[in-house]
Amino acid sequence: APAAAEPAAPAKDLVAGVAVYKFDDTFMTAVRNTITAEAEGKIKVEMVDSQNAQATQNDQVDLFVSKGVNALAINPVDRTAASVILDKAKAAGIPIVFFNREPLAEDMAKWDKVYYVGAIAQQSGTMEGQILVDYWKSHPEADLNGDGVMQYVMLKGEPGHQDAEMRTEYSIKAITDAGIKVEKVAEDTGMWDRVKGQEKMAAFLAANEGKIEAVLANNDDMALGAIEALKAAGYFGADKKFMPVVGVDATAPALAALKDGTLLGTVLNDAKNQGKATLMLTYVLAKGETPTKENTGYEITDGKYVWVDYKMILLENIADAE
Amino acid sequence: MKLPDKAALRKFVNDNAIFIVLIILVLAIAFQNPAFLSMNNLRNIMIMSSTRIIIALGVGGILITQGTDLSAGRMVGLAAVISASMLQTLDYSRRFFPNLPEIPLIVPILICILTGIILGFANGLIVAKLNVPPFIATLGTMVIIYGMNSIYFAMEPNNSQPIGGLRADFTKLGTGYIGPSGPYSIPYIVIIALIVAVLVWVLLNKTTIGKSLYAIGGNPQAARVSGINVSRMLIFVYSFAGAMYGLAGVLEAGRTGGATNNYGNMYELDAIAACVVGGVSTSGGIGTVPGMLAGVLIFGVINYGLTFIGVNPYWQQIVKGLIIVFAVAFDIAKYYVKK
Amino acid sequence: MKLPDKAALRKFVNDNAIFIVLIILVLAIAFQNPAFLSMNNLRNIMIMSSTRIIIALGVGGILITQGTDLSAGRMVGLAAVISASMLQTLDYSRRFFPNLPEIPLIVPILICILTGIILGFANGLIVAKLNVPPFIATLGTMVIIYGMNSIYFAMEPNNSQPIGGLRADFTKLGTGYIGPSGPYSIPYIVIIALIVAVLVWVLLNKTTIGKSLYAIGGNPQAARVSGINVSRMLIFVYSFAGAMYGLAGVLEAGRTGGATNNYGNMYELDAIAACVVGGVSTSGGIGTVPGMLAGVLIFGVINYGLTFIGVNPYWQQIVKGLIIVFAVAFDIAKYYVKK
Amino acid sequence: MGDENRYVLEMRNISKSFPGVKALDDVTLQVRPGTVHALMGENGAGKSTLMKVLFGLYFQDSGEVILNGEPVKVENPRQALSQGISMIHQELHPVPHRSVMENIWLGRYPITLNLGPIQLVNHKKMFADTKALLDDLQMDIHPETRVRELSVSKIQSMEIAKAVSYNAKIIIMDEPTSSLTEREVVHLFKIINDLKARGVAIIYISHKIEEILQIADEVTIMRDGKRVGTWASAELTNDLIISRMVGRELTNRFPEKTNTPSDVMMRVEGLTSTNPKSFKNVSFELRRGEILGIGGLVGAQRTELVEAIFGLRAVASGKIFIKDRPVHINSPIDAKQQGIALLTEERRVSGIFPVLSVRENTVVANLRRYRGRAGLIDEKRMRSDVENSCQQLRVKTPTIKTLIANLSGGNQQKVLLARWLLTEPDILILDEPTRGIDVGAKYEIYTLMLDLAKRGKAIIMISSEMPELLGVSDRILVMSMGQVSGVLPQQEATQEKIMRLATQYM
Ligand SMILES: Nc1ncnc2c1ncn2[C@@H]1O[C@H](COP(=O)(O)OP(=O)(O)OP(=O)(O)O)[C@@H](O)[C@H]1O
Ligand SMILES: Nc1ncnc2c1ncn2[C@@H]1O[C@H](COP(=O)(O)OP(=O)(O)OP(=O)(O)O)[C@@H](O)[C@H]1O
Ligand SMILES: OC[C@H]1O[C@@H](O)[C@H](O)[C@@H](O)[C@H]1O
Ligand SMILES: [Mg+2]
Ligand SMILES: [Mg+2]
Repeated sequence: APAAAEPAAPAKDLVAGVAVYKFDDTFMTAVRNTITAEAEGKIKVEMVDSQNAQATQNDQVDLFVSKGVNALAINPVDRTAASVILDKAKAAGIPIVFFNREPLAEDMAKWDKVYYVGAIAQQSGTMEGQILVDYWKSHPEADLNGDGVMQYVMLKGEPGHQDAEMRTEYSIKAITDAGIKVEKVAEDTGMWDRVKGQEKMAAFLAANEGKIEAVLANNDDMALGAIEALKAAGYFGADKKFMPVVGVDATAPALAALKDGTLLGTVLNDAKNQGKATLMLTYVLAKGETPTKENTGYEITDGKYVWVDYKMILLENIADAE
Repeated sequence: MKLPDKAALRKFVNDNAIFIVLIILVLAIAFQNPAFLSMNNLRNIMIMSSTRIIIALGVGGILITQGTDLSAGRMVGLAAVISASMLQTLDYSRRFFPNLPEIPLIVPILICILTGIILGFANGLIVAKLNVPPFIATLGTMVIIYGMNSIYFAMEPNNSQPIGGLRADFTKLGTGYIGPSGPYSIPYIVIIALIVAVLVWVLLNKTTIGKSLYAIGGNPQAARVSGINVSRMLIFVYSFAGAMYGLAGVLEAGRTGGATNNYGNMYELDAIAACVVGGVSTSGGIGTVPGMLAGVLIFGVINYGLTFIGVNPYWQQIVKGLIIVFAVAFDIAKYYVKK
Repeated sequence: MKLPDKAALRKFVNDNAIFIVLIILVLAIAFQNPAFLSMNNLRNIMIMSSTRIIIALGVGGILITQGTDLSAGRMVGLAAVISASMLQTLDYSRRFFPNLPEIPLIVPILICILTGIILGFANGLIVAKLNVPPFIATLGTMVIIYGMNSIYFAMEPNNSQPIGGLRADFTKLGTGYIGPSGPYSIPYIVIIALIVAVLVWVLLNKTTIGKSLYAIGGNPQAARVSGINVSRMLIFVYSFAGAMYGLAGVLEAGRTGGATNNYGNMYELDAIAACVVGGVSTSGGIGTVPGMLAGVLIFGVINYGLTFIGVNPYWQQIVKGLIIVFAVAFDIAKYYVKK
Repeated sequence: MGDENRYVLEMRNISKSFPGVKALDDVTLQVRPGTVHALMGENGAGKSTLMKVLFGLYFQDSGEVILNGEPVKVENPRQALSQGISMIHQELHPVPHRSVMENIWLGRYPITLNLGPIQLVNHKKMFADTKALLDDLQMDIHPETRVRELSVSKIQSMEIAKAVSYNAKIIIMDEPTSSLTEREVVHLFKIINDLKARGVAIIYISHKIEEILQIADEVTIMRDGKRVGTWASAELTNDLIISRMVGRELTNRFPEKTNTPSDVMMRVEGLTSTNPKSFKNVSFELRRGEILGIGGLVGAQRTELVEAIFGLRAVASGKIFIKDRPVHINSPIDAKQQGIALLTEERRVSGIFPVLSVRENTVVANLRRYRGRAGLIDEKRMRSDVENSCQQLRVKTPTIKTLIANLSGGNQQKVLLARWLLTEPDILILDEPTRGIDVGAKYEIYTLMLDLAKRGKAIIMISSEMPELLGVSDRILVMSMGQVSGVLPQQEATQEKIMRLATQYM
């Protein structure tokens, strides 16, 4: 450890306060791991867990302000709450980078020292839908009842969660935009949770024997849960009974499932680049400089935004996710 | 003449154990990082504790009657969403009620408090009239209230998007203060919390209701044979707590500048824990307002302090757990000397 | 000769209220969608209830002694992570222990159960020896265990990624069954749950330990005077519960084919609720194994059934809450007939 | 009797059944103002139930209640109190963590400011009123003491003061003297006479016949839920009452003493409590086959002494020898291993398991004995044991599966006694063993004690009932302010001597 501390020495006085909406979040964990790793030798990162409570996060921002950190990197619990946090930062003159959950345009406009790093939430949904579109077009047999309509079930994440709402809406939009009619057989919330995904799916299957033609999950954990339920109902077994299941995140277990052919596809929520971009902007701002493509390595749109694209992941390009 | 002194000291320690714990905690953290002892940090801890204090005071009264209230957090969330939905700036892009004119701040506040009272009243009825154990009664209403909140939150045009763009006067309520800006200014919410604390203190110690509540908690049968209207008292205490949650919810939305249906989730656990750490007996009949305040502050100091001295979040959990257990063990010890 | 019949009927209803509720519930759902009455659904409900049953049986014994255990869920999570981390296929890309050879299934299972026992033992010590109220004691260990689990889960090379690629023999444990595949096959976990239920039934009803536990819950002071070793009994019941959680955690990982440090979060609430719905008294001394099973199944039927008939998730919450409250109100009514 | 108004209270043809019992069967009770109306009967006869109906705690299946000539329907205690009925309950109901004055004025605190629902309590007045009340009744209890710090007897006194403070027209006293010592009883009677003078009617339940004959104007006797009859107490004698209660003759109150103390079983030397206010330097011997009575006033620390011997309370110094071996007893577990059993004084606090059945309550101190094959409980043996003890002590219960909470006070006490007898102790310590027990049952208990003594067991009996102390003890150890003030052989013992010793260190 002492050795690791050495390179940090030159900028040891620089401190960034980083708040992550919730540590128990597969994807955000990947992001924060990258942030910590990238910070090595650049800036001291103090990272806190906002435990999915906006109030807690505000308290943590107060704390960072009172400690006089050089820059803030905030992953809001509630994107609209960014405005108050921003006021706090502005009042204290501490530059701030929001990441993964996008504040409203009007809030972003409030100050010039506020930035956003993240993916375009809709994208993940659109790509999820796209995967099914491609599969549906190339596999006529997927239309089990041959009615030309895709009977699907939807496993939503936590109700009200931006990603949950966006992915639910835009995945279906992508399918209908491609001219495919859809019929929702069932929809329920699995709270991003693998166990719940599995139990909900078991009920869906029992209630709609043979009616289901596709499974959309707002994230991989739930998709994998659904796959377990499908296995229990005789899918993916010897008799090659198949069900297209799609998720989002491209987590390690998801990629494994992709390999053994149970998961049709997922969407890479690019943790590495979200994390790296967040850290770079924070670092540059902490040093009192203005972020540019040169000093951060990322394209800065409208002088405030760094967009990290989602990536469709199928068996072919699985390497991109590993 | 040593002995009396010793005895006196022991008595003092016993009677103030929990406050001593609080002080030791502060000193321990200051020892790690002296900067902790700043007006600013005190202020921050007070701010983060204020809504929790209000909630704890609500649930505290219930605990005293041998009850409990798991629905507290969800009521806070409902109030946060309702108030936020009615107090958005007119020019905000995604208003919850697009055509709602600017209404006086007090209206939504009263609506939220009233909602809290009605829901608390329901809790009280279920406990007092249907004799459902408080744990289950409020577990039931907890999920019901969350369901209602989610349905409200999902209404068009909002459909489940976080509610933002809150009016300045509203956010001021949560973030504003009197006195010159800076560490010595006094935030409104802190003032509100303290006023509530005083009121509850009076209620519990100076009114017939308060005494009846202690009696019910200390020995329900005794209360009954003494002609106390136990049902009415229970319904009152749950309704009163509801009012507290309603108020807390409004402030929570005000100070964060937004609201979602997930607000307040699990706050009841913190509140109950704070009360018990503050010496409220889980078996009823015992509990004081200063104790409850101390309990909330202990959690505040732990959460804020450990982060302040930069303890890794996971280790924070461990340290926090250890502190809770041993603080209470220390406080409780007094009851268990074999006479 | 009407009266005796009536009386007999009332007695029957009183003694079996909770089972009647269960049946009514099933019929109500079947009324919405007759297909609900299928062997397959019963089987699914049994499967999703089995780990919950094991947890409920653990916490149930504690409730009987006037205790509670908030750390249950986190212990389940810890066991899930530990077992998963040791039972990954050798060729899996991101193994938790890259160089760990294939070890016999039983080893991690025993390790998890043992871990549960040790942590439960700690709970018992804190409650029995430090006299910390169970609510706070187990709240403390709850956060401590979560912290430990998170630290373990964050170890290199895993750093907090979900643990997958579990061995076939392990997932079989959670998803396998005896008999020809199809609705009439009997899943292992269901068998395990039922075996545990029988064991706990024997423990509570046919052993001196069981009798002592009821006595402690019925009147701790009298139990002490009667020469029951209260501390030892408490330590035992918490340790035993720990073993249950450990087992449940293993099965949970096995049946879902993965694990994260968030597994088991809040399971204690469901388990305690199930017990209370099943007639376990929140003030101790009262509770039966069949009751606990009924309690868990009621929740199972509600959760599964409402999804089965496709009730909107938000409304599910509301319906669920109402059912819980009124089920218990109906069950409890017997104690409160105006004497 | 034509003129109804001669009665302040009439309960007409009251019947009440509980699962498995007809507690009240067509009972009629007529009470005149300004009189003491005693209600007598064996344990489980229905006395408390009848009073609970009157006080609105139970609701009768049939029959009517008539107050001052008006039929009334008392739905709950609140109505009873507002109708001018107050009650001292057999099972005391204090709020332990609150002060004496708050307990007394519970539900009717004096008020300074009345804002409708919110009313500010007038502490000054409450304190003054309490002080006045307690002074007036000559009870030395401080209004602000927390009740959990009071002795049972003080608590009972407090409950008496409370019942009086309602200025009720009818005061029900359900075994008010069960925890009082002689002196306090005398004092209570003074209070009762004052109340009578003020025209208050008192319904007085007790198993102490001397008291009844002394204080009562009329006596209604019940048996098995039925009214046997009502008589002017002048017409009654000890034996008459007993025979009408029990339904058979019961010539003498104490069985013949045929036990003979032999060698020393237990020796206590200089036992001193860690609590300076408690027992000091207590020494005594207890012999096989001996019944050692312990007398003294309440506060004499007798209970603390025996609780300490049983390992429930801390001891600062002193030794205990059993069969000449020094023993260290730190918990009831140790005590049981040494063959000691203790029937505690406070039935509800440290005795019964209210939510458990009579069976569980009987075997709980003795579970090991039923560990059968494979460590499992030997149900058969358990049942037969329980049924035997219940018969032996004539416990009145529908079945052994009935909750003990549903038994009458006296029957609960019998179950506790059965519990300890089952442990077959060498040394049996009984703290107020016959509290709330009817004459018939008392006789049986005495006989039982003597049998045990004859079988070489040693027995210690704390009692506040002089006749009992004198009637069954071989020697009487008297305590005063925590110290042994003397030991009297039965032959020499008299009430006067005991009283003198009891007050020796005051
Ligand atoms: N709540 C109850 N449930 C069932 N049975 C009851 C209940 N209360 C009293 N009983 C039964 O009614 C009968 C009368 O009880 P009660 O308490 O009136 O007797 P008692 O005359 O007061 O006896 P004691 O002198 O021992 O107090 C007893 O057999 C008792 O078991
Ligand atoms: N300061 C106290 N705090 C708590 N309990 C007390 C206190 N003093 C006495 N008691 C309890 O009150 C009961 C009677 O008190 P004490 O022992 O002084 O009287 P006693 O001599 O035992 O007379 P008796 O046994 O006839 O009541 C006992 O159970 C004792 O434990
Ligand atoms: O907020 C929690 C969610 O965040 C999403 O971005 C992620 O894709 C989900 O897997 C879940 O973690
Ligand atoms: Mg009685
Ligand atoms: Mg005593």
